[in-house]
Amino acid sequence: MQTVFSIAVDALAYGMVLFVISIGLSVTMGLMRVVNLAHGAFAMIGGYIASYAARDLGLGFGFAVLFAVFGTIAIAVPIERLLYRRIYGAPELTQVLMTIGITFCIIGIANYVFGPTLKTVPLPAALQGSVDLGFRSIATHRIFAILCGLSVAVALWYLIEKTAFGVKLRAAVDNAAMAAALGVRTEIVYAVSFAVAVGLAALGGVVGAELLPVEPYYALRYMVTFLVVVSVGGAGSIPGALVACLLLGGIDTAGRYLMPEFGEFFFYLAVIAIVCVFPRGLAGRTR
Amino acid sequence: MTMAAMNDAMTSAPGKGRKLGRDLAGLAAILALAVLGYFLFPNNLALLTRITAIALLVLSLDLVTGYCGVATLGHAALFGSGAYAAGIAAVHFGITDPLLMLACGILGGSLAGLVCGVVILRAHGLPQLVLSIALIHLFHEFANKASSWTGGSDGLAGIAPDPLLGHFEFDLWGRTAYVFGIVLLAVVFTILRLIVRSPFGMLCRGIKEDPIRIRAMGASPKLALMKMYVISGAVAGTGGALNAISTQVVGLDSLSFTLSAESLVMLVLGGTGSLFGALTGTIVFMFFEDLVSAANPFHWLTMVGALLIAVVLFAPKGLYGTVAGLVSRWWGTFR
Amino acid sequence: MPATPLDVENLSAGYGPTRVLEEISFSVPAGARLAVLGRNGMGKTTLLATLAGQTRRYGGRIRIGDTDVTALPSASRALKGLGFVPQARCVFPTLTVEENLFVGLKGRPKGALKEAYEMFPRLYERRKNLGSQLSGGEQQMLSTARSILGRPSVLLLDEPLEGLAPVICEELMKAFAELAKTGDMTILLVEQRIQSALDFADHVIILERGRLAWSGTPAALTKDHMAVERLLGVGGLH
Amino acid sequence: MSAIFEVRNLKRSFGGLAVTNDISLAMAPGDRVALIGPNGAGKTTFVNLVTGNLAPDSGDVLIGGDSVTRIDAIGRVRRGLVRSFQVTRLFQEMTPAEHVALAVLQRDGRSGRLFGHFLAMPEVMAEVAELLGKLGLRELMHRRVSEIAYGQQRLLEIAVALALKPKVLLLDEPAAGVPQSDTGRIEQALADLPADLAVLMIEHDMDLVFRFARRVIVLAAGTIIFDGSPSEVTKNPRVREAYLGSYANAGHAA
Amino acid sequence: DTIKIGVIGPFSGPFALQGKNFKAGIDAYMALNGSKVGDDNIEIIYRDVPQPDPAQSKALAQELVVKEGVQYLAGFYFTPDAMAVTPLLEQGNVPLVIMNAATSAIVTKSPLVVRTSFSLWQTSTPIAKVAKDAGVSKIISVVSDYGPGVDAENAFKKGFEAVGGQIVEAIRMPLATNDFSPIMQRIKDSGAEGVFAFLPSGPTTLGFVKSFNENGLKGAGIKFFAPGDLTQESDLPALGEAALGIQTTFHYAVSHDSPENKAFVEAAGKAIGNPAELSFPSVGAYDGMHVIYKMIEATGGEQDAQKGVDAVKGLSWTSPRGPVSIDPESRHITQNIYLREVAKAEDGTYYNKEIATFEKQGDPGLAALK
Ligand SMILES: Nc1ncnc2c1ncn2[C@@H]1O[C@H](COP(=O)(O)OP(=O)(O)OP(=O)(O)O)[C@@H](O)[C@H]1O
Ligand SMILES: Nc1ncnc2c1ncn2[C@@H]1O[C@H](COP(=O)(O)OP(=O)(O)OP(=O)(O)O)[C@@H](O)[C@H]1O
Ligand SMILES: [Mg+2]
Ligand SMILES: [Mg+2]
Repeated sequence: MQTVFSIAVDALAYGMVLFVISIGLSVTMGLMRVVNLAHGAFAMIGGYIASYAARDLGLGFGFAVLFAVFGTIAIAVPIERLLYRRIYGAPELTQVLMTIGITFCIIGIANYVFGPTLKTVPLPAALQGSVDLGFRSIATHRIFAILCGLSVAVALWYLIEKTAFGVKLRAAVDNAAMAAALGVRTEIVYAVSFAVAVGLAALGGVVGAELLPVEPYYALRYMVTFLVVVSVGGAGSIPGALVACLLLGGIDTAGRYLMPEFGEFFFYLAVIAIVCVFPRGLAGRTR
Repeated sequence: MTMAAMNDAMTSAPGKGRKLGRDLAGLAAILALAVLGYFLFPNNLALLTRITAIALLVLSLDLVTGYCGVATLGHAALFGSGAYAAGIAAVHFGITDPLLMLACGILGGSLAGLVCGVVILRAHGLPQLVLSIALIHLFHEFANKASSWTGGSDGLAGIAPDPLLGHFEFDLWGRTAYVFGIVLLAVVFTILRLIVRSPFGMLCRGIKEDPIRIRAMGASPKLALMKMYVISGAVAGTGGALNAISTQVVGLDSLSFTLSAESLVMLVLGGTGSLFGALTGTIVFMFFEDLVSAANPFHWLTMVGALLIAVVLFAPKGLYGTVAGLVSRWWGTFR
Repeated sequence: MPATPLDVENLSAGYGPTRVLEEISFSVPAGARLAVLGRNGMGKTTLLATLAGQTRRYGGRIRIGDTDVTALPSASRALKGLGFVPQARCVFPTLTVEENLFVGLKGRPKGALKEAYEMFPRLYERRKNLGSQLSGGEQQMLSTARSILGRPSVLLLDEPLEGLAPVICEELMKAFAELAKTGDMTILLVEQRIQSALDFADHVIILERGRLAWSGTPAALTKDHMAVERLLGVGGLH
Repeated sequence: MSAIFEVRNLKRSFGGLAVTNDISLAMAPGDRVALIGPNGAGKTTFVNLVTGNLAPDSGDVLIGGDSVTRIDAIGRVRRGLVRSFQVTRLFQEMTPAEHVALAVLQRDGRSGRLFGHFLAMPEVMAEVAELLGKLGLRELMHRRVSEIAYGQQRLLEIAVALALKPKVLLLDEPAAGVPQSDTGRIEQALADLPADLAVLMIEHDMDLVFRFARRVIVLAAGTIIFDGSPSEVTKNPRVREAYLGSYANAGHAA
Repeated sequence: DTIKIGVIGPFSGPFALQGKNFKAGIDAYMALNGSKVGDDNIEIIYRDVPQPDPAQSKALAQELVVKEGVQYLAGFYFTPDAMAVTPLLEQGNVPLVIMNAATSAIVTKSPLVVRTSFSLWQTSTPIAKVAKDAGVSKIISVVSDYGPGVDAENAFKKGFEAVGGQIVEAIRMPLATNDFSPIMQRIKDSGAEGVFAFLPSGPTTLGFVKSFNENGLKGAGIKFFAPGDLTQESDLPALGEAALGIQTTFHYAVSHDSPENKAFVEAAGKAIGNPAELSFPSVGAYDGMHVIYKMIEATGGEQDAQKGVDAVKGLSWTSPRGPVSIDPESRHITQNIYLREVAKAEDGTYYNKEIATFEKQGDPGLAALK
């Protein structure tokens, strides 16, 4: 019984970290309909900036996080204007090509600027160490990640489902020309959503850095993981992504505990099973 | 009335004769490029052979992605299965005749195509992409686990094909492998040209655009796609077998996500939905990669990234697609 | 916003490399009702889409009231008072009816949604449904209501009656006439049912292969049998 | 004559809203039926249920006396139940000729052939040319569908359905978006249909309805409120109020 | 004349760091020993194989031999890439000097292969004795599920059982594991007193070591043993505090105290740019160059693979890692294996501190093959 609890705690923590990192991708992919394979690259940029701010500039963790989020947005906005704007509404494969190209470039630049070694973001004392849950201990930073995940989920859900901005965004995605004909400034809507998505990526990159350490290849190494959780959840759905992350986190954790040597089999078979039962993802938006 | 109607329908059809001409021109172009490659890079036939093998993979991917609209990031499963089938036949069953190995590869690829088809066709769009990713990881993991058969992560070494037709050795200089590869490519290309223009090819294009419409016409998109997947598997298997025969090793990379993603990149680079696009994409990408990675083995990835971005910006329909579009417009204004 | 005049001068436009419209000029006074007629594929939809800023323009100018909107993007034209109901309806499929209408509000308070529901009670019943779940006619109602909610000064209607039940058509045409009469809107109407269009409009233009082929009043058109026969392909009007 | 097509007690609701509420009807070969009704009455839903694109909550569908309730949409098409779509569903990148040829080949069971090209199949091309000619699309037969006007696409939609040589044809607003000048073509095409074909047409263009139909069914809120001859329908007060409006007063030019 | 040496390694992609180390080792050797042997200039041609890809590796090797006319092939970080090239050697008349790939069997695939790095058997066997000496008799083995991981597991198992220890459980986990908490739970539940772990050097080691601490295993007094890949110097700044006290056995530590190593570290540090990026592949490359230079001397610059290889059989010299020699029979390097512990230096950086030496270790893996 204790083991079950223990696995559940691990699964929750892992799932939430996945959620924080990949939810931004759910926004770009599900709402903006851009298959943004460079999502991980932005998360990585966030991680690098935070690491630089904390290690080399000696800023506190909180400032480092802010620095990372806004720094990444500052880097991403020109990229959006120059490159992403050209692929809104383009066929998915074209988007894949462009965003892979962007990823390669970012990897190359990161390798050049920061070198190929691992970078960490030093945690503040409050987040170091572990918390005793009675039956086991759990790292404090994981609890932090869980809280981050929950607040991001709620805030984002509210933004998308309940605000005028959210409605305009969804309208622009459904039919940009028509939304424009109704007076929606689609470029601005897109730019803002992109910035939000990238900011979330950066936040995820920093919060998840303990689990997915920052190095140049980060951008490609976890691409598949992000893509899988977002699509299984149903791109564009916040609750879907949350459930998918927890579910897949749980399966992954349980699989690795019960039969580590077949961990991959277990995980991917489960993914196939889920997709076969929910061919549009757990909470796919109907198109 | 119908006869007359038919006649002028035929004449007003967009150049049926020209299409045939283009087929022949395409075949001629392949052979000409092959000869050119042989004389330009006589010392680098291994690379050319590898390009040929990958071209077969990309062609096969084009069949399902370009012509049927199936999104997949796991197509190397078909290629790798072909390669392992040929390799295992040689290492474990002593089937070392290259043509028999090729047959094993085709069989292996088709079977893998069938398996992948059954799974992948259960969803659409992103979830479909995820299925393909899951599949390629399963294939990869399976080959890793079955190391007594596949050599696991160390690769399946010790493949020693007999001389082709009893005469031509697969040697260090790789001439036999090259010619073998080119002949395979030309044959496959010709067959695929026929297929994509056949009624079946037309059906598949219809499915790509609107499967519901196809169902309303009484055809089953799923069956048709499955058939295409098996054909695609045979083509990819040919590529895999060629790879196994020419390099005499098969590694887990041939069943990897990376190879799958790369082949998709090559396809889109050249232009989907056209066999020439698939070939162009492969040749350009592999040559470019070889060139920049030799020039700067440390930072070439950035150059490749820049190439991909440039292609999307300046040739949004892929290299071949865009050039073909320009040429046909130019052609149009001159007539 | 009160109705404004619309002036079009030498407008040429098309899709990508294909030119569809050639040198079209006309003007509609404030509060007037213009019917655009023409056979299939003659460029009616293209004309409206061009006015809304959604095609490639090759030349000419467009003015709404005093403003030259030629160079403005689609969204700015909408904010300057242009309303557009496209032929393809273009309901946002993943938005609910209410959200669809909300997009059309152009910043007006949410309470204004009531106007749409009064016009089409059916929409009120279906307000929580997704756009994609609506019936064809309901989508048409939604599309029209959505544009009118933004209180455009110039309204472009591309076959707004398509797929609507006869009772609703009647009411809708009445409503449009009302809007124009009270000086609220200048209306451009593309319609296949020639009689309905003529009953509604005070001026008619006919397109033929992308060019302006005929212009005049409905009464004049009824008399011009040649034009009717040649440009509209119907035997005659009564 | 026995019914070629029959529906028994068909029901379907969407989250509490009964869109199809216990509908039963039968059609004999050669029937020309118009299905009319207010917007949102459930006409398109009815077609979707009948063709198998949507699963009914309960009820039966029979073609030629055999129940097809358990057969999927494809199987029903193969048994001769063909529909057109209210919003055109065409292959934007393909030409009208290809559309019709594909339908013809599919009907003959040759759409899986791996060699040959339809342009080189005289019997197919003859049929294609004839059908497209009838609907006035001959000149456009090798243009891409994305480049032809909406009204012409509507005609092509009908051409594709006809190419399948159905036994029962369901047309969902075939004339919507087709200008008056061309509705004649549709009528002509319908008039040329084999006499034993049963046709059910949904349409809001009453002139067309009254010229075409020998029987009119009126659907409102998911139930049949009228089933009878065209001359009676204009007299029915419920139909007039719910649907026809002043059209009934104007009288129709039948 | 110019003698060309073709070096194949991962110079970009996820393992770019290791390729960089190859280049640093080679550059350092040439900086210290000149870029000429006799009258011949030495030219290095690099080719990139970012991830294990035998077919690509073979195509590149073929190109190097046939087109570039290289007389020596060297490098190779991954086993399959090296294996793929072995059939070419005799036909091409080129020796292959392996600077990293660590599966024992490679040297048996062709008589023209010489290895100057290590094998996993070689580095994983001694730690078994260390564990036993530390009073641990029940150990759980946790390795990444691929060739080298399996080698490490087998080597350790054999060594540990030979000294009377017991492997309570052997776990193989997928290479792409991000979250190690469940594995840690397994370790906890197994009741072992110590853990033997092998993961390829790189990002995952960080997660593993951190999980080990955060899940309270370190606190519970479970001892941690591993071959040195886990604590390679370039990862230590990231591992930091978490790695303190981990004991590993390996053939080389950047901190090795000898004049040869001082000179090497200085030269290689300069070559790589950032000395913190220096890691073990650099020394394999450095010694590989030494072997190649010797071969060139022996053949007088002529292309004669067999003669070159014969000349270095039994060759012994003092490498930056200590005294080494090439075993004449296996052509694998015989070397000292050091027991090291991660320690904190006065300047706050972390390093592998050598605390014991196992002298003149051969490759036990070759014996196990038979
Ligand atoms: N996206 C497009 N690309 C290229 N050509 C197009 C496109 N859309 C329409 N056309 C062409 O432009 C011409 C005018 O089309 P348009 O849709 O404006 O006609 P229309 O008068 O509205 O016809 P309808 O009565 O059928 O709605 C047609 O010949 C059509 O082939
Ligand atoms: N998937 C669905 N979920 C919820 N409601 C639906 C769904 N599909 C259809 N409806 C509703 O069912 C009703 C009937 O729709 P249907 O399309 O059958 O109408 P119709 O009679 O064809 O109308 P029209 O003449 O306007 O095309 C509509 O009110 C529609 O909103
Ligand atoms: Mg139109
Ligand atoms: Mg309908």
